[in-house]
Order: sequence, then structure tokens, then C-alpha cells
Amino acid sequence: MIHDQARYTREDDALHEPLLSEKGEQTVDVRDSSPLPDDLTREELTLPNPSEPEVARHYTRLSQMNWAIDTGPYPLGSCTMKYNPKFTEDVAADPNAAVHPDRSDRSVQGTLELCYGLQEFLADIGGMDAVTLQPPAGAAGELTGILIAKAYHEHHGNDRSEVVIPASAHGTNFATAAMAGYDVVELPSDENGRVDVEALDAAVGEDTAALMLTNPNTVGLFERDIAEIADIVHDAGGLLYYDGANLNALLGRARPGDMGFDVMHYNVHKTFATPHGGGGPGAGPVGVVEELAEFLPTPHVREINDGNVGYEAVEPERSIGKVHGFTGNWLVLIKAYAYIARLGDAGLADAAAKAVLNANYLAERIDMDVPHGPFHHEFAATAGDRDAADVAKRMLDFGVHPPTTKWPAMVPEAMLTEPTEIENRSSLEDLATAFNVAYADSDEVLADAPSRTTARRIDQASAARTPRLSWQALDDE
Amino acid sequence: MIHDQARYTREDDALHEPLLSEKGEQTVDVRDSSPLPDDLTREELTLPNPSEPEVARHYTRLSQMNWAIDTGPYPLGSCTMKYNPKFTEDVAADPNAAVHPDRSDRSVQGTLELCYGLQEFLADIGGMDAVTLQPPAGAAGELTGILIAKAYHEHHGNDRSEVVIPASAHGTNFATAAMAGYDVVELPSDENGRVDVEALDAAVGEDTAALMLTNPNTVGLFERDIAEIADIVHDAGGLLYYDGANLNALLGRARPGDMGFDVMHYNVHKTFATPHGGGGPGAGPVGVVEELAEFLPTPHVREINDGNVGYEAVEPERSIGKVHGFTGNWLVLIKAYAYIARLGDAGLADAAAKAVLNANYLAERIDMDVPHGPFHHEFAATAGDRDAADVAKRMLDFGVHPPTTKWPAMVPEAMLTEPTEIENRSSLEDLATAFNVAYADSDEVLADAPSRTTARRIDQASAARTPRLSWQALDDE
Amino acid sequence: MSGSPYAPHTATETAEMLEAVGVADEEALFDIPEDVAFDGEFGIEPRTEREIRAECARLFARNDDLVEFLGRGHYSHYVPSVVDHLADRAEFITSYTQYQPEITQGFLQALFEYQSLLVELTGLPVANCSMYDAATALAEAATLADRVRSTSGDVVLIPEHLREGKRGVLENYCAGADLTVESYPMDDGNADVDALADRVGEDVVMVYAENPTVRGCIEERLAEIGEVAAEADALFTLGSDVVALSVLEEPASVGADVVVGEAGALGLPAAYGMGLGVFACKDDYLRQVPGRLVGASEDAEGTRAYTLTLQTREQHIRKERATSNICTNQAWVALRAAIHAATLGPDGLVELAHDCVRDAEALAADLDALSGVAAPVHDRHHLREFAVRTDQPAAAIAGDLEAEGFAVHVIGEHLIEVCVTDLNADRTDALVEAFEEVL
Amino acid sequence: MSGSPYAPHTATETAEMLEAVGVADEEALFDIPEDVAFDGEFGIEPRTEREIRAECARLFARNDDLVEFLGRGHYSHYVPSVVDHLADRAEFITSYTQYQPEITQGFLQALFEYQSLLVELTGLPVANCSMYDAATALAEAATLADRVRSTSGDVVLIPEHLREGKRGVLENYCAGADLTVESYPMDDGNADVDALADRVGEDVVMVYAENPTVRGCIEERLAEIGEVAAEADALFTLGSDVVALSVLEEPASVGADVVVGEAGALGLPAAYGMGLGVFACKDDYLRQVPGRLVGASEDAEGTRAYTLTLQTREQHIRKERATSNICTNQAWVALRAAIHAATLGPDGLVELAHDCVRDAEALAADLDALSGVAAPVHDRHHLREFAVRTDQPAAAIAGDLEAEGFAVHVIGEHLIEVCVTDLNADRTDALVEAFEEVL
Ligand SMILES: Cc1ncc(COP(=O)(O)O)c(C=O)c1O
Ligand SMILES: Cc1ncc(COP(=O)(O)O)c(C=O)c1O
Repeated sequence: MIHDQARYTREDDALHEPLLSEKGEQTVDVRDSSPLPDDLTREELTLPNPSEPEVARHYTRLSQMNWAIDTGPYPLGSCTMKYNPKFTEDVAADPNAAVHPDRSDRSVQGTLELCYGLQEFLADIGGMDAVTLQPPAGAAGELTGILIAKAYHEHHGNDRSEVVIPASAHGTNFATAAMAGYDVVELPSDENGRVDVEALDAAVGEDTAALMLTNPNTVGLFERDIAEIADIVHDAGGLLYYDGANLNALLGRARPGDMGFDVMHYNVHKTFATPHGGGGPGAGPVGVVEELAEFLPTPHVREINDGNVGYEAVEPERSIGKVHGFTGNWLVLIKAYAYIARLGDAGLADAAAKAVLNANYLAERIDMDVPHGPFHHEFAATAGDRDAADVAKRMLDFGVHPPTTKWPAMVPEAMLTEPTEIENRSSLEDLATAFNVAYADSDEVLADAPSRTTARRIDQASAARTPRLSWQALDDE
Repeated sequence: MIHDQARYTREDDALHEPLLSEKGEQTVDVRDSSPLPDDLTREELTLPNPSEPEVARHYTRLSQMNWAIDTGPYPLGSCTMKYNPKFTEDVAADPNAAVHPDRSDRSVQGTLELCYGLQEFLADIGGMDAVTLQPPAGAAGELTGILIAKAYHEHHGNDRSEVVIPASAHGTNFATAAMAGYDVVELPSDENGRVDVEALDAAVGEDTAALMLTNPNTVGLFERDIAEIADIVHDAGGLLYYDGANLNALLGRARPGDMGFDVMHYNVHKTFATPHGGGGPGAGPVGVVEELAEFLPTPHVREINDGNVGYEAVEPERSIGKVHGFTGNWLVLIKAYAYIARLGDAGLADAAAKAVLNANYLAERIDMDVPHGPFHHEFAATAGDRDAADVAKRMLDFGVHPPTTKWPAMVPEAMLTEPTEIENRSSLEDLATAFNVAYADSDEVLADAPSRTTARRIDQASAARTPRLSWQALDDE
Repeated sequence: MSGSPYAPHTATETAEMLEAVGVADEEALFDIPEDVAFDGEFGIEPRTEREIRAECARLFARNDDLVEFLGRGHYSHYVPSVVDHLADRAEFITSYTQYQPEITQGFLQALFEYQSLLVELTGLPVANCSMYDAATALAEAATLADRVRSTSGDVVLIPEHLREGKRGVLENYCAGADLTVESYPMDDGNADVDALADRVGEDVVMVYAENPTVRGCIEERLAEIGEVAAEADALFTLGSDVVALSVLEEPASVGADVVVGEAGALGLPAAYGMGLGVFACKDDYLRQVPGRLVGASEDAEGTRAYTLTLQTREQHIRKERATSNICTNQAWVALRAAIHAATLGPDGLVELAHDCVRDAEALAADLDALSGVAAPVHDRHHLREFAVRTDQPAAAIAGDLEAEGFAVHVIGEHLIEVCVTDLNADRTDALVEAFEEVL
Repeated sequence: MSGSPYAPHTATETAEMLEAVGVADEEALFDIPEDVAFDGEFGIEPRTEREIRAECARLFARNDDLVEFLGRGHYSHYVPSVVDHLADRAEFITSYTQYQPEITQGFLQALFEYQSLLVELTGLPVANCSMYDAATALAEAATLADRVRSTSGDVVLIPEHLREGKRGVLENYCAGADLTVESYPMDDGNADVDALADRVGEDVVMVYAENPTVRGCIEERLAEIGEVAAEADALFTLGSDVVALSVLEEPASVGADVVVGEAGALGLPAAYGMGLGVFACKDDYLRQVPGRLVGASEDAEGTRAYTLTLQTREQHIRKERATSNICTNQAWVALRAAIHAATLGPDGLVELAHDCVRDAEALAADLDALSGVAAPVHDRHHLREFAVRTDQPAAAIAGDLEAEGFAVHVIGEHLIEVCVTDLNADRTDALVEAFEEVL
């Protein structure tokens, strides 16, 4: 397939759809109409003042200049770009769900019940004993989890300073550990990107607060030695943190809790199909084993245990406190609940099966090498002596989005590909064609690519060299 | 501006987005699972069976290959393509509005009250005494109006056989009169497309059931002699029918009822901004003067007059009966109510003012001749020795929709243009540029146009010569 | 004074534009003689969108919250959320009729697919891309019959059991074409084919039957009706709806010349009667079809493209000799029906229709078990709905049921009609209880 | 057993794909050792989308229908319908982060415009395209202060009046950076600038103030706070929200180095605390900013194009030396805020903010007129909200108000807080009556 993306071009000005500010601004004298003394106010405010029809056109046009899961395949490895069921939007739009977080528990029993229900769903799916919904994204979940681990160690009088992380892990793991005040111990991987058990054994010790791990790993391989790994960490007094980004591969087939993980986050915007919204909002609920439950953030929803039917939001005994100003990304959590309820046990297991089948089928159809396997829901193909980023740009012309490129680093010119379960065979073939044509194209063609997207190849270096981050900055030029 | 429309192309098959049937079909054995005896059922059913993600992609892609008022200007003369306020969609989506038409009046008082309120709005705006909401489109409104006129004449023992219609009128007027069993008397226009009063005088007589007129006429000119025209028709015992397609020009400034019209329809999908939906649904309420009210279709909503507060749906005394199986295009009517309530008196008058200003400004900016004036909300430019249809095709490349072409016939190579009030100056300039560039382009360029739309110039003749009206027809080839 | 919130003009812009046009103010642009100028007020206060939303929500909340067991031509099934989300895309809903096909391929293709769906469901090769509703489609079928029938004649035969409103519309359209509407009797809920055969003759231009009938009865001798009509050279027009057509006898196979009916059973929620008229027919009548047709063609690059076609039939070209006056139709509703059908797939459609048979049968049996009630009245197979005979006056029972929260049809002094679909199937037990309560 | 309704595979397709892959069944593709395999059940019954919609509607209907006079950091204003319709467009909401800018210009431009809106509102030249919420933005400001301050020090000074949860998040982020959070006193609802000046010194890395404060008080000596901070080489971080910023003193003009706060006051309905964190700062700190930044550049044809930029700050490149671990953010909420702001325009924004001042003042006066109630507690100007002193215990009053259908904050034994916006402004009389009732 060939895809020409929509363009609305002003050739004279060398731009596509103008900025709203370029369509007309208005300056309002704030003090003119202000009920406040002048010294408490700004003088004026200058902003675009489009009419509603103009607003509608502006954003409709912008939207047409944007790729999305509803326009075609989006196989970003480790991102799990699934179809976002439309009905979950309707559920989340219920006006009765639009409540303020400071409402009394008694007055929001419906909201609390849904929270509780989702906590239970997630605990079951992850094999965890308790879940908090508060973290607003995966990385925030990581921080929550590591802070819980820290609180746990502190409570037990242990002053541990290190978090062990495999080299192939996601950047957030490292950044999280550092934010929580830990030193990062980077663990070399074995030839398959798996944890090198010997190296782990050597790295882990009495300073080890936790090992952060995702499973399957970032090239889609299951950590077969997970039981041994868990023992090593636990024996040293450390905790096991599970990065839930790849959970889609395991739904109904394996649970982090059963593998020995003590704390984990769920990326509901990956595994549970809540929309990614062009970069968020997501939600990163955190599950913990029984021993860690008392450290969960506040508030935490539980059933009322005094004989009355109902739910309450309480502060766990040794709560780490807050990781979000309120209760997290509520509108996202509703959608996750609806998605899980829609699939049920069988649907969840089937999602994993088809995600894995799709990845394997696609790998089979492409001409690139896939050095590591057997993989599950994603695979890291290598572009070999081609530049993976260039290959990706070329793929943009074929009605598909390219995979994650140049990550993880252990695979040369990696193209980390995760089609997810929602693609049918015909769109997998479209993907394969895009891979193969781009991979076979000449360097010149690749360098010129893409040629059918709204923008042609963008000069990223100059964007960083001379940052222009607002229309004000453009005006100043 | 230049606009490249989105394309999703399968070059091998020489098509854009495939038909759903081409993406995969399923044949179901109906009898297999049927609770009915075999001889009452079909054997099998073969239809596409896309997954929900595929459905979403299919229609998202198709939508991107479609022009709309939300993508840019749409100045189709006589069509009044306005911005459709989004909130009216929300109002119409209220689940409490989703009722069956056979509900008892008592149980749908809210629905009846809104119907009544809209009837009142429309009666006020048109200067009419009673309004029915039943006709599902403008043409259906015409038929309703003419049937009312017929019933009126019959009731008064008059057997009149002719409907007089100006040559420049819309095709529906002629077709309507014929459907109602009338002979059409076509009235020549004066040099400005206005009714030729002398010709009218000659044409009208005791056979005249009605004169159908739109005002401003189809080149945007007000029928200045309307009072005289009305007298002529009324003196002959005929009725005056007002085609409401151009009502947007007169909102708050003149009312058909005040001009002597006896019956009229409103195009709510033009004047009152309900979305045109790619061809419908619209709604064509009909207003009548007091004398004609007893002939309105059934059911008709009125206030309960027995001291109770409330509304009831009744059959007018000499009702013409039904023009729609139920009560009309309800979901559309709700939106019209919301729009009128949003604008109020001042907003309606301003809409007319800005619609007329925009038309006049745009005419000022284009290089083509506009033979007739002073026009109001629309004008008929002439492409002169250029082919208006070709000029229109070329305009498609510039991020605008062209006007109605080659109609009305009295203007050679007419481009009937109605920008409506929603365009701002900058989009009027875009329109003017498109007009002017296309008008100045060479015949070769025009013949090749458009070059940036999803489809290039389409062979309409062969579509009509060899009609292929279904995927089954394509399969058979 | 506030202007239209959707007219974007700032004061400066207005002033500059007026100057460019060469007038002092907007008033100067209006060429309206004083004697017909309006200087009154409508008295409509502008409101904010929030106020209107609240006002309308309050209004609609005044509608009683009844569980509807209503059908008789207006059917609701659950509309998947994806239908709303896709059909509401601005490029579809804020678009006009496809006068410039090059830039409106998306909607054209969707309508082409809608036509194809009807071709599959009816077995007839031609389907237009919508009439207003089943009633107007039926009426247009009669005028088509009048145009295409080789011999003259002026009678349109319709079943005795027919929705009142449908007959009303038909009569209004027929009057203009000098046609007369006459009904033929029923035999226990089905067409009385023998009586029909006796009646049919030279003077009959069209025979209309419905499957299922307005009382939900599935016709058992459709092919015979087709033969009776064919013998008299009368057109056989069959009325149905898209869900029923998924499982019932294929119209083409029983000799239908035209199929009309409701497609709004897919894609539309209960909409106070708003519909989507089906119109399909044989190839012979192609150039007499009312309404819009989308055809496949090619563009200058040889790529498949869609376009409105055979427009010479239509009012904007043929004027008083057009096949119909229809212009604006129900295109967006057709889009919704097509999306709904695609979402269900053939298996989903068939299952839905079969459930309509099973659920009606089960509910009838449950009601029949009550004393003072007999259901179904007709010893036929039913789809969705059926008539119920009540010992007590039907109106009183319906009134009492309404007080209990249920809406049913009263169709005779002692006749009620009840319609069950996937939307109320889970409330049938409650309905039966309510019946017991009020009997 | 039913599969995922969103996995499109037909049985045949699955079989063929398995064959192509060379395995017998799906199980064979899983490389999970038996000892950690799961063969239990979650016990989650799949439901239809209709069932789930009904279930959740039932659940949410269990929330009491209270008129909320609640704020304290989570503010709701009327969100115009157009915001929903545009933001819900699939190309926006079902899109990922813009890793391939050539094909995601639309979202990038929208985010660029959002950044520009914040630049105008704050007067600061750099704004990222979102943090999770005001609390995490504040926390990130503290760690930024820690990174950029030339001299060492470990104290973050915050106002005594601060939302508990915000302080909690700040403390959690500060702990990892070995920072200590300490509060400075208030003086009748404003920062006690003299006490603050006394406290500030070498050990202080950041001074935080809010305008308006969590009690709705508009700060009267902001510029002085800025000076105090500057003298100690501490960063001055100002907290606010996008509506307040439309009319209150421009942060840059009072010396703010960083602005954090809530932008969800635009675009988001009451969302149980879901937010949109503002983060804007001076140019000096550009390379220390957490989160995503969109910049303007050019494409190969010389046309303006947008792209994520300065990504070397971020976790996926810099790993443990990143400016933050944030990855997924609140992009779509930022889009909503930008659309809302565009719909209002500067005049609409200013009017909205001014109404928030007027309505709060009027409501405070009405409450003050009741005996047993004093409002506002602080003799300051207020925006949206204010504290109320009650003679009777605040908790009891709030409980009684809830029974009357109103929700207010209890912020002390005899202190209530009340927030008024355009959404509840028409219910203030009713609130006053309810107060009278329960006193
Ligand atoms: C492996 C892995 N871990 C963590 C994250 C961070 O999750 P989030 O983006 O929700 O913060 C991601 C996100 O891409 C990821 O792929
Ligand atoms: C002048 C005029 N009259 C009548 C009509 C018919 O109205 P409708 O399309 O709603 O049936 C139109 C529609 O374009 C029109 O322009």
C-alpha cells in the first residue's frame, strides 16, 4: 500500500496549516474590565481568537496530518499500540463519573467500587496481592514501586543503595532508580538479551535494593531463569521489580507474582488498550505482594470491613504518601476497567496468543534478520548494514508506521517490532512489504525518504541547535 | 493554499482503500442455526466480516478522503453549507430523546414540548401561523406544501390544474408539482432572473393552483415586486408557495408570511445549520397561514387547551394525512432547535448580514463577471468562455470546494457561489485565489485538473454507460 | 447585541470588508422594499450552548423512562459505539452531496458499499443509496410501477395489515399519479393469497406484501404472491427490513421486482420515527429508480473511483419529468447502517435476526400462559413482534402497563402488539410480570 | 470459549499463519517454563460492550448527585462541546508519541501551540508539552532547582498553605535528591514575606509560592518574593493555573524562574483528580527541563515542520542522568486545553477569570451575611475560592450540606473552603440557603 498523507500547504509562507497565532491574534486589556486592583493583574493578554468554525477546521486538518492506530499499523516495539475500543470512551464520558477528588467516600461509592474492581482485576492478572491505581504513567509506576521497595527496606532497617538493571532495559528504569536516590548497577545481558545469571549473582549483594526487570525482555524473550533470578535477589535480601510494559505477551499464561516478583507496574495504555493520546495520558497502577501492601500510596481503596457494604479510601499503615496530587488518571482507568471486562479470561489469553502469533508471523515474512528468539509479542530485527532510522523513514510511505528503531542497543540497527494482536494477516503483509521494500531500496532512496508524508525529512539537528519552542520564538526571528 | 487530499492506494489493484468485500467475506449458512423452517429462510448470507479495528480503519481512511465543511470552505450556491455546531450533536444524542414514535403523548411530553417550541420558532421566523415538522427534506416539504394547497382548493371546490414556476427555480419545484399531479407552467424570467410580472400576469389564471417561488431567487436577487406578484396570484385565486432554500439571506429582515406567501418550507439543513451528512438527512418543516392550518399533516403538535399544561399530537381537521411514515427526521429537528436557540434574534439577523457581506466581498475579489445584482447571500459568477465545470475541478486543488456549476441555466457557465456567514476574510481570500487561478489557467491545465484530490478526473460518462452499482457488479466483471 | 457565534468577523474585519464592497453598513447590502421588510422581533433570547444543553436535557428528562416493546415499522437494536464514533467524523457528517466526486471518494465508497449490502440482502442488482423511510420508499415504488408497467391500470394493492402511516404516505403519492390504493385481505396474519389472486387483474399496477408483516408474521407463500403479480403484469413490491432480510427468503428468489423497507433497524437508535428507506429493484427499472445511485468508474490515472451516476433521472436535470423530487436523502443514516452491518458481519446479523425469532416466540409463549391473554394471535412464525389478544380492553391494559413502566402498542379493541429485540430481551420477564399485575 | 473481540483472526487465518510460522498451535509459541506458567483462572467473565456500558452507568449512578463547590487544585470550568469532538478524533487520541515527526505533524503542531499558550501566559520562553499534574510538576521543579543552582543547599521552601497531596508528592521526589521540604508561614492568607526573607539563605535551593494560593487568595507581594529568592540564589517557582494566569500578574514580571501548576482547568471536566501539569521556565534551564519539548524546524523541502527536540535530556537517551524519568505524559490533555483556550480566545479567558473573582467575592459576601459564618477568612482578593470560618464544627456543617446536595471542603476544625466557577455560579444562592438551613 502507498499512503499519501493529507497536506494543507501555504507555499508562499513555506508552511502547512498555519499556527493559530498566524491566523489572527487579539490583545485584550486585562485591567479594563478587571475587578482587581491594577497591581495584582497583568496588563494585557495576546492570544489567537479564532471563531469556532476556524477552530474546528484547524484541528480537523491537523488531525489529518497525524498517523494513528485508526489509520493503520503502528508496530512500535515495547509500546503495544492496540486498537482502543470506542465504547470505552463512552463509558469514561459518563457525567456521573466526573466528580471532584475531594468528595466524601460516602458520596462517590460508584467511583470507589470501580476503582476497587479494577484493583482486583489487576491483582488477579499480575498475581499480586494489592494494587494502587495512583501512578499516572508507567514511569510514575516505576517510581512508586521503587519508593515502596525503599520504604520496605528502611522499615526493616536496611540501608540499601543500589538498584540492578539489565543493560537492555528501558530508559525509564535507570532514570527512576536515580530519581529515587539509588545508584544504578547496569547488568550486562547474555547473548540473547537475557539476564546473565552469573553476572547477576556477582552484582547482587547486601547493597541491592531491587532488581528491575521486564519479562519478556526488550527483544521479546522470556527470562527462562526467572525462578533462579528471583532466588538470587531474594536471597540477598533484595526485591524484584517487574516492568509491566511487556505484559501483553503473558496475559493468562504467566503472572509476575508467580515468577517471584514483589512489585510491578501495569501500563494500562499498552496492555489494556487505553488510548495513548499522542503521548499520554496513560496510567501505571502498581501491584505488590502482601508484605508490601502497607507501603502503598494514599489514598487506597478497600472494601469497608465493618459489616456495611461499600468502599472507602484509606491511608495504608506505612504509606509512602503521594505520587500524584490526587488519585491518578481516572478517566484512563475507567477505560482499562471496561477493556478488561470486555475480554474476560478467555479474551485476555487470546490477546496474548494472537499478539505472539502476529509477531512470529511477521518476522517470518520480512527479509531482515531477527537475531534473537524464540520471541513472544515483539522481535528485534536488524537492518544490518543499513541505517535502521533511514529504513524506518522509507517505511512511512507505505501506509504503515515503522517500528521502534535503534533500540535496544544490543541489536545492531535494531527495529523493535510489536504488531500486537489487532492486526490481521493482510495488514501484516502490508507491514512486511514495507519492511522489505525499504530494506532493499538504495541508500539514495532511503536518504530522500519519506516522500509522501505531510512533512518530508525533518532537520532534527537544527531543531536542537536552535531551539524554537513557541510561536513567540518564531515571531522573534 | 494547496491541498493534497489523503490517499491510501493499492497500486497493484489500481484502487484506493479496498471495498470491505475485498478485505474478506464470510458466507453464513442461515439454515444451520435457524429456528425457522427451511422454506421460510434464505440459504446463506455472504458479507464482509471485518474486525472492529478494521472497520475503524476503513471508515477513518474513507473519511480522510472526503471533503467537508470542517476541512474548508464549501460555497455551494443554494446549499447554504454552514458550520454545524458540535454541541447540537450532543443535544441530539440524549438517550432520553431516543423514543419510539408510537409512545403515548403523555409519556413523551419533553419531546412534544421541543417539537412545539421549534414549530413556534419557525412560525415566527417565517411569519407563518402554523408549522409541521413532518417532511424529512426540502423536497418533501414542497410536496407537503403543494398537497396542502391542493387540499385547500379541493375543499373550496376549485379544481385547479397548474403550478407556475419560474424557469430559474430548483429542479425539485418542477418535480414536486408533477408528483402532486399538476401541470407545470414554466415562467420566463426577466433579465435578472426575477419574475417577469407581465409574464406572470399572463400565465396566472383560474387554473393556477400555486406559484412556487424562492426569494432571494437563485442568483441571489430579492424579488422586489413580491407584493405585486402576491396580489396577482391571490387575485386569481392561487396560493403562493415559498421555497425556503434561500431563507438564510432574510433572517430577521423579511419574512415570507409578510410578503404574501401562504405556505413555505424551511430547509433546516441549510438555514439552521444541521449537518448535511453527505446528502442527508435534512428536514423540511412546512409553515402555513391560518387558513391552511387545518390541512397540515398528521400528527400535529399543539398545546393542550383543557387547562392542563402539556402538549398533544393531534390530527388537524382536514389533514392531508401523512408525508412521512412517522413524525419526520427527529434527530435533525433537535439540532435545528438548538441552533436557533443559540443564536436568538440578534444572532439570526447577524447570520444573514454576514452571509450577505461575505457573498458581496467574495464577488468583489474574483476576476469573473457577476452579471446579476444587487445579490444577497449568493451570486452567480460566469466563467464566460471557460467551462465552469473545468474551472471547478481545478479549484479542488486549492483547499476549497468549488461552487455549484452550470446552474441556474440563465447565467452562461454559471458558478453559483454562497460562502455563508461562517467564512472569515482569510478563507474568502483563499476562495478568491482559487477562483482566479483556475479561471486564468490554460485549457490544458483545467482539463487535467484536479491533480491533488484522492481521485483524479473521473470518467462520469462511462459510469452511466456501464452502470456498476455494487461490489457484486464489480465481481461479475 | 451579540451576533452569530459562528460568524467569525471581528469589527475591524467587518469594516474593512464593507469598505472593499463599497457600502457603509450591512443594511445597505439588503435590497428589500420597505413594505415587506420585517422590523419586529421573534423574541428568541440567545442562550449559551451550556444553557441549551441543560434546557434540552431537562426537557427530555420529562419523557417517561419506559421500557419500550414497540416496533411496527420502527425497530431498534443495540448500535455499537463504533458506529457513532465513525459516522460522527466531521468529514462524513459535515459533508454535502458528492457533486465533486474527485474530492468525496470516501463518502461515495461508503454509499457504494451500502448499496452492495442491499444487493446482497435482496438479491436484486440495483439499490439506491437511500429514501427517506419505508413509507416514502413504498410510495415511490408505486409511482415507479405506474411508469414502467407496460399496460395501463391504476390500482395499487396493499395488505389489510399495514401500518396506517405507511398507507397514508402511499395514498398521498398515489393521488398525484392518479393511482388508487386498495387492500387485500389477510388469512390468519399472512396475505390471503387466494383472495389476492381473485382480485388481481389488468387494473392492478402493483402488488405489495410485507415480510414480516406489521404484526411480525413471516409470510409463508411469498413466491405465490410473486407469481400472482407476475401473471397480471403487476409489479411485485416486497417490504422488509435489513435485519429480517438477513435470514428470511431472499426477495429475488420469490420474484420480487422491487424491495422497499427500513434499513434504519441498523445504525439508528430509537429516533422517534426517523428512518432510512430501502429501495432496490431489478435491472429493468434502473433508469426509473428514484433517488441517488453511486457507481464505480475510473479516474484519469486508471484507478477505481466512485461517482453519483445516472443523474439524468433526477429532478435537477429532468425537472418535472424526473423519477422523483427527492434531493436531500438519508445518506448519513445509510452510512451508519453500513458501519453497523460491517461491525456485525454476516454471522452477527444472522444471529441477531434469529434471536428476534426466538425471543418473540418465547415471549409469546410466556404471555399465552397467562389467563386472559392469548399470544400470538396468529398461528405463524414471528420475527420480533406479534399480536396479543386480551380479554380486557387493550387500551386499559396498555395504560396500566405504562404505569408499570412498559410501552406496548394497542392495535385493536382487544389487541395489543409487542415487539422484542436485543434491547429489551432482558426485560421480557418483567413485562410478563407486569401483564400479570395489570390483568 | 470466545477470543479477544479485537483480534481479527478467523480460524482459517490462524491455521494458515501457524503453518507459516511452523508450529502446531499457539501454545507452541510460548517459551514459558512450566514452574512459572499460570494455569489458573482470573474468573473475569467477558461481557458485551452493551453490558459493560450498562454496568458502569449503574455504578456511576451510585455516586451522589451533589453540586460541587470544590477546588483546591482541581478546577472545572464548562468545556465547550467542540473540545470533545475535536480531541476525540481518532488521529489524535489513538496516536502514539511523535517518534516519527514526518507523519505526526498534526499533533506536534498542536503541542507546539500548547507550549506557546503557556509562554504567553507565563511570560517565560520555555514550556514543555506536559507533566502529569501540578504536584509532579512542582516536584520536578525542585529537582531542577537542585541541578541548576550554582551553590549547594538542600531546602525547598513551600508555603504553609499548600495542598497536602502536593506536598506529599514533592517530598517523595525530594527524598531521592536528598532535598528537604520546609514551609514558611502565611500572613492572613498571603505569604509572610518578611518571615520568608528571614528564613531564606544559602541552604535554600528553591522558594515556592502560589498565586492564587490553595485558599484562593491572590498574592500581593509576589515581586518581593521573587527578590528574596533571587538574593539567595534560590530558584523562584510559582504555582498557578491557566485560568488565573490569564489575568493575574505575569510570572516573568515578578521574577519567576519556573512556573508550574494546572492546565487541566481548561479542557478537562471534573476528572477525579486527573490533571495536566504546567512546566515553564527561563531559557537558562532549557537543557534541564523535564519532559517533552516540541520545536520548529524545516523539512527537506524547506517547509516549516515540528519535531520533538532536545531529547538528550530524556530518559530514553540519558538513562540515569536524565532530567526526569517521565515518558508517557498528558499530551492529549494538553491538546484539549489548547483547543479550549482557542475556543475562548483571550477575551473569553479573561472574562472567565474575572467572573471567578467576582463570583467568589459575591458568594463570600452572601455567606458572611449569615450569622455563625465569616467569609472570606482572609482579607485578600480571591479567585474562585475562599475560606469560611464557622462557629459550629466544620465537619458537621459539611456533612449536613452534603445531605442537602452540596459538597464543600473541610480544611480545619472551624474552617470550610468553597470554590465557585462558571459551572456552579448559578447555584450559589442555593448554597447560601443550604448553609442557612444547616447552621
Ligand atoms: C519497557 C518499558 N518500561 C517502561 C516504560 C514507561 O512507561 P510510561 O511511558 O507509561 O511511563 C515504557 C514505555 O514505553 C517501556 O516500554
Ligand atoms: C432552491 C432549492 N429548493 C429546494 C431544494 C430541495 O431541498 P432538499 O434537498 O432538502 O430536498 C434545494 C436543495 O438544494 C434548493 O436549493
